[in-house]
Amino acid sequence: MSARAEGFILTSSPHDSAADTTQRIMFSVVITLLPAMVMSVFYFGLRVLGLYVLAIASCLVTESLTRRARGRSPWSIADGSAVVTAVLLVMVLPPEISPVALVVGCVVAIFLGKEVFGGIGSNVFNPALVGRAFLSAAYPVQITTWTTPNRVFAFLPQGIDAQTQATPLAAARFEGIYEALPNLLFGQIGGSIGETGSIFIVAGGIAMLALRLIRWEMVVSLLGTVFVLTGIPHLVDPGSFADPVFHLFAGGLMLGAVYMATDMVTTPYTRVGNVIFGVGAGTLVVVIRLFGGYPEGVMFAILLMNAVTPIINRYTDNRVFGAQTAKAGEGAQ
Amino acid sequence: MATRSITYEFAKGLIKNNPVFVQVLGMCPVLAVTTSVVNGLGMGMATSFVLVSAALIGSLIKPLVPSEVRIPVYAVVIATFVTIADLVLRAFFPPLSASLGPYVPLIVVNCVIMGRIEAFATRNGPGPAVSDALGMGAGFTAALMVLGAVREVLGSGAFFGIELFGEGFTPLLVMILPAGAFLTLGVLMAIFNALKEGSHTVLIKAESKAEA
Amino acid sequence: MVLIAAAMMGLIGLVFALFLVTANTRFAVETDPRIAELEDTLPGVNCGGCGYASCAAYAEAVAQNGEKIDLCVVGGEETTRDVAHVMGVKVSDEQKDKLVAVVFCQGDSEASAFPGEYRGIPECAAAIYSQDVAKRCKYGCVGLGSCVAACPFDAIHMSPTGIPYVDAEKCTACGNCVIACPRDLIELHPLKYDAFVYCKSLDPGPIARKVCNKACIACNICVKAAAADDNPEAVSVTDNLARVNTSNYSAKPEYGAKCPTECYNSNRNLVKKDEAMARIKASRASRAEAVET
Amino acid sequence: MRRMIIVLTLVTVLSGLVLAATFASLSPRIELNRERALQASLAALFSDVDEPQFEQLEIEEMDIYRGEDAEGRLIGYAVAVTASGYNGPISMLLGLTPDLQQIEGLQVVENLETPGLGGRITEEQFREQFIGLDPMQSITTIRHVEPDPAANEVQAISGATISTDAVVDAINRRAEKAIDAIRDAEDR
Amino acid sequence: MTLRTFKKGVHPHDHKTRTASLPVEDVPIPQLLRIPVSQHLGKPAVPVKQRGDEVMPGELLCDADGFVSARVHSPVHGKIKKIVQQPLPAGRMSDYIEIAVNVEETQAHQWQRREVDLNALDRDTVVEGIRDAGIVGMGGATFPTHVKFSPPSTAEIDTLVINGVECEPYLTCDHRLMLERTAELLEAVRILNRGFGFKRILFGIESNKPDAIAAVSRAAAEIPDTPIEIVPLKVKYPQGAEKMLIYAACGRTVPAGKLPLEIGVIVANVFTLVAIEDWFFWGKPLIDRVITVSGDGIKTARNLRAPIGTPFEDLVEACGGFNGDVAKVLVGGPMMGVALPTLDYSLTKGSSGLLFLTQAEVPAESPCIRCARCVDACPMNLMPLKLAAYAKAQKFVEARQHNLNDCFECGSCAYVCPSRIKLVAWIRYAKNYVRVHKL
Amino acid sequence: MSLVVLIISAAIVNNFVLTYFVGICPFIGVSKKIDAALSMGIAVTFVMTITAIVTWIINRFILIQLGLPFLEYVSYIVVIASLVQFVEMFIRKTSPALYKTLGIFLPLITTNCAILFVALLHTMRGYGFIESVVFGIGAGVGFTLAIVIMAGIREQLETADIPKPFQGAAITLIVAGILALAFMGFSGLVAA
Repeated sequence: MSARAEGFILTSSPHDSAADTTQRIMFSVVITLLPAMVMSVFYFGLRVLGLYVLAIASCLVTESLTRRARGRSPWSIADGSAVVTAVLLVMVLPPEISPVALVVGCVVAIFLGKEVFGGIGSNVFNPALVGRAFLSAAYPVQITTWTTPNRVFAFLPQGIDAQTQATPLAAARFEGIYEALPNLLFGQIGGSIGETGSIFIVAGGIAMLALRLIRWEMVVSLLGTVFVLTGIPHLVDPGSFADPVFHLFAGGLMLGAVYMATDMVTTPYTRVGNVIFGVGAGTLVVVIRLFGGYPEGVMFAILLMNAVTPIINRYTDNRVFGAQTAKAGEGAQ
Repeated sequence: MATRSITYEFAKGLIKNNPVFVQVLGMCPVLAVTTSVVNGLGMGMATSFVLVSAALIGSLIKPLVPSEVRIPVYAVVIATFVTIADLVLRAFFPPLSASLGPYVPLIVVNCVIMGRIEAFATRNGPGPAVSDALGMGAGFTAALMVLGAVREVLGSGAFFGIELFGEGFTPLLVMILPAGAFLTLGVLMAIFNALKEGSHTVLIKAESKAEA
Repeated sequence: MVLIAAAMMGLIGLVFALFLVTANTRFAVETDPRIAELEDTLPGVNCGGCGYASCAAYAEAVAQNGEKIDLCVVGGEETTRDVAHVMGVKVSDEQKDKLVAVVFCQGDSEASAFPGEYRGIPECAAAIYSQDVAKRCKYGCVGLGSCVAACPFDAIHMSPTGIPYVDAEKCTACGNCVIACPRDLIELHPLKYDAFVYCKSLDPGPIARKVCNKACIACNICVKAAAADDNPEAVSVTDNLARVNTSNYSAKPEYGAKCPTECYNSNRNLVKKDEAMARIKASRASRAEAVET
Repeated sequence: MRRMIIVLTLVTVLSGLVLAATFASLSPRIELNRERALQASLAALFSDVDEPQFEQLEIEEMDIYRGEDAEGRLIGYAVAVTASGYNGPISMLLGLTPDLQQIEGLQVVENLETPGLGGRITEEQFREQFIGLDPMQSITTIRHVEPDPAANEVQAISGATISTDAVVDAINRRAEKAIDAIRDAEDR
Repeated sequence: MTLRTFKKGVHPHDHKTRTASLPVEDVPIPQLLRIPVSQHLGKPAVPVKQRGDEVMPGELLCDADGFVSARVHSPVHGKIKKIVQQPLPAGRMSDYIEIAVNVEETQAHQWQRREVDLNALDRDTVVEGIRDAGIVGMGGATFPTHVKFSPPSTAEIDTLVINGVECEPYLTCDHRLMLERTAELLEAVRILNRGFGFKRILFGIESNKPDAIAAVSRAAAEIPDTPIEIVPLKVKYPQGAEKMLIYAACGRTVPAGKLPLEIGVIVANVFTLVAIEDWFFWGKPLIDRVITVSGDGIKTARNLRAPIGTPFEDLVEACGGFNGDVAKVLVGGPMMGVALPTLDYSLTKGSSGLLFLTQAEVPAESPCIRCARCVDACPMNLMPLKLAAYAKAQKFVEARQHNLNDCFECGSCAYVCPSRIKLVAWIRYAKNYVRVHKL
Repeated sequence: MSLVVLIISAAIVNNFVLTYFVGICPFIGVSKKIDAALSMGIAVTFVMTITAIVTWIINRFILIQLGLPFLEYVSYIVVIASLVQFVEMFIRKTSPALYKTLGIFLPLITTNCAILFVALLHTMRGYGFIESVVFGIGAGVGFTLAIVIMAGIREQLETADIPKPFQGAAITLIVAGILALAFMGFSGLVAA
């Protein structure tokens, strides 16, 4: 028995904490991404596996180098946020992306997207999307060249011509050809590495909701807004506008709604704020998809909403418990 | 007022008071026209010309100008020289004039110029005034050229229009887009700050912070 | 065309001049004459580089709110000099009596051992205000180094036993540490003067002694010593605390010779550069050892 | 007070004088530059002709040039076409064969398109697709690689369909009108 | 059946099974008591005895200094050795009255039950009795109970909410009281009801104490003159906080910055009620209390009754001493309790638990990742991450404008924080700063 | 060109700050607080609109009529400077409250190149009167949008642990760069 009667540790209450740590959250996110990652390797070949490895390595190296340059301990790379960024960045790039471009994207994502703001938690924009946006401006040709995946599920109906390189959204926007829903769900289409198998993203999203890693308000408001805003023109003129279900599952919307718009660091604090973000991002997605120069708008929509998140956060504080009644009470007296 | 050597007045504009990296002034042309070294050089020269001429005139006419109208008078003087520079560019360097586009007239509202006239030229003789203006102009031009060089090399794979890399190099187009301008200048500015601070103190600070 | 141009411009200039003249007489507002003078001094380009919306706003801030005089980036040092001239501030290169920061506490982890192990927020003010006490004496140094963090010149460090000491060579007397210390333990005093009571405890003697064996217990021995030296003004005891008179710095180190708690001395918590480096190294070595074992 | 007015007026008058003088001395050169640039663009359309000469036809609301070689033979026409591009107007010159049956060439005089993307409309690979097409028929763009494009099809620039469409659109809208106008003018 | 509860909050690890089934036992009477004069919120009480005075059990030691203050009585026979200054667990210094206990005499002392004419009681006599007994809120807040029960004349009090929630992990003293002293508890409710004539009396108990719900229901059925509604509540922290409990039990919202009185509600902890019964029927003021001694660092966890002022060493001894290397000692529960640097403290009216933790790693704060879990946890609907950021940046005025003072430091935010940011510490820092500097 | 398209083009697609780099000085200087940024934005929009009107008139009825295009810069800058001063004095005289919120930003506008740029651009593009006015409003709205967004971000970054060399203008420029990337999403939305 230790008879020590002094020298106890002094800290403020509370003296217990929930099990989740930043690290745990980040790796949970990665785990929910696994099905989609595995499927992407399945669809696009082992090359993609190499891309994941390369991206994770370059993100971690970039982060630890910048940390070291600042004289901080490089332990922080263990928090897993760089891994999440790396995986998400690969998922929004085309499968034929060159390794050089990928590394450039990773460096930009981690350095300009996160570290210059002060590292994890301080960044304003989603680092993976910063990387992706940078690449799409840096290598516009490479980033819009798509290959069709291997036909894994041969029993499913064949989609558009296997020779075609356009993504479903580009095909719909510029040529009026609509991909069939099963293909959208199971990845039988051209597109970014991680976005083609919507069903696996949905599964990951359900897992994250169950683990309370993300808020349903964000996902529902974003997807709901896109559904409604694409549904209205479709009802008016089904010939020129794709149906809303197509829009939900085509392109990067599902990936964006589940994994990008729900990034804790760059989205609003409160549930009301989340809804505002979701509706805003959804509207921008539709505007860009239907009227803009790019067939896909998820990346830009989320980046733009990231930019206004500080303003949303400023004006959407929760009302303190009892605030409303206080006013009503005063009014009554 | 302590008088300092003319060389000093010239040199301080290059690093110590660099109008771009230290004072963060005259940003529009810095960002807009630096897609290549040549453009940067051209804009830098044009600005320097206006700066020097206006500084000279400013220091000469100073005793004549009542302080109430000094700002409009200098504005007119600057705008006059800018127009001259613009006409000269159009007459003798048409391609450069085309690529600088509407950013030449914006020299009129470049804070660097009005600032130097007000702060320095009108308080010193023509000699120091011109020297100061030359220094500032040189600092401005140098900054523009550095930025232009980085953007041209990365964004077009060339330097002064000469291709640097072989077929294998895919230029980073973003560098010659607006976003690239902002990002490059931001990073360059940080590098400038870090160098200026002196790597030594940065390291010591970081070390003691890491320990705490 | 040349004539038309000249006429046009002349017309515009005339209109503008008339306009300005009217404006000047019509909208004249009484202000601090220094503001006008400062406005004259400032470049007048209203670039916003100083953080104010206009040169006039900055001038007003300098004249009325004591804003710093060196914020004008456009004007650079010339303008700063002129502003200083208008404001009557001297930008002297050297101060006759160099001031340094002096830490008024010796209650380190040996003198004022704290029974617990503080693991809360590593910031002095936070530790005090969140009531997670980090040291026993409620007047003494908390020992979490907020002053160290506040020093922009790397001139103040924590000793291994948890009291800050000042590197006299690096200290510029900027006063940041004075502000940072939540217990007001740091003051600026001339470097050449070195006799102080290094304690600020207002606790009555017995309590003070209980929490720290280097505390002033108001025993009056130093006061008597000063009186004996025919210098009764030099030291006095008020509120359970002996203080040397800093309006004339006449107290001598000898008065503290018999101080029972050694709080009156001349060590100043001050070190020279070499010594500072040696101490830093020692504390690092001891910490490294602690990690290894 | 009076000095204020005098000084400012004086300065502005002087400024006006200086500028007018400068302008007077430099404007011929500037005009010459502009003319040269136009001639160069026009000449580039008919690159196989030595020293082509161009004169502007008198047609309302349209800039159309008639080209002749050194011997005065008609080598074709050039139509100024402006397209609404991705970032701003694209001004082009469309060359037509003397019989107005085929497109002789396409020159992009000015554009604000994204360099490397829409900006690639200035590249020869893109522009030469138009050579030989029938200006009276609507040109269409295709997006995927087809080894053997059908008549009056041009391959879009990958990733820059807006710019491509803008160029093609503008040509489609303008060509027919221009040809009618040329015919009218020549008939007169 | 859907259980009632409040909005938000957290589910901390519970740790209650270790002591929930252990009956309350008396500690051996200590040789020495150290009784702080300040055991409540408000002004410290003023000693009325001097060094050397002999005191009897229940005799007044210190009188209340003003309205918001509480009396302190002697729990024992003994002699006042001295009055010393020592820190309270919360860090503040306080006078302590040290009593050398006459163990035999104390043991011999018997409290006599007295007959009470319930019909003779009115509000004033009830409140006066509570004040005389030195009763304070026993849930841990230690707000003098008579103050809580003295509504301004304009307020209409119609509801009594009895707090049998005990949502803090580890603690089981209230639970035990509800089982072992059910009858006394309800007697006290009758006394209060006599004084106030409540329209409703709600008894909130969390559903993880089914035996307590059953016991109280059974006993309540036996006093038809005082209708009590037992309200089983969903298990959630901090349900025991007044405002949360009122919302959970009767759906009323206490306006921000106001007291429950203003919406006609009085909340009383079960322990407070037992103390009221002790005074009215036995003439025994608040001189002892039940405390849960638990945690991995103690040999035998127990629910102990001990005189106020009992040194913590004695409690440790009564529990068989330490078990392993104790890293952290807490007074109260793990969510709101205070860590002690040494064992050199003694039992006060508000000490509901004494916990000995062996594992107390204190991870460094990592950067806030803005996950906003604290926002979703805060029962007061505050923005803890903003408040902490303001505190860090020393923007205390901004913090106050963001309802800083509505935080009651329940710890939910810091509990859920994945970055282990000491949110409560930062907020408390800001609160105290604002208070001291009157911002 | 439809006026709606023009306004969207000037405000969003070809945002003055993020694609033409004009108005960068106030964009960096006055974007520390949202309130100040908003006031600045409104003041700029106001002056831009008036400038567009006045310079259009000067260009159309004086410079073109008399064949003096080379006086463009000189006359514009004189007009803008006097205009700003006039507006400032006018507001000070008529509405002290408005002066308090807007007035202090007015002097800064003279050297805001965005104002001169509006004048130059409508001249260069040969916009009609209504078009010029709408263009001025659109450009002002775009400036306001950019500066307010930037101010929001900078308010948040105030508590961020930004590496020392990046503090101040450098991080502001990088944020602007990422914003410019994000605004690229709007390109092609309307043909300019």
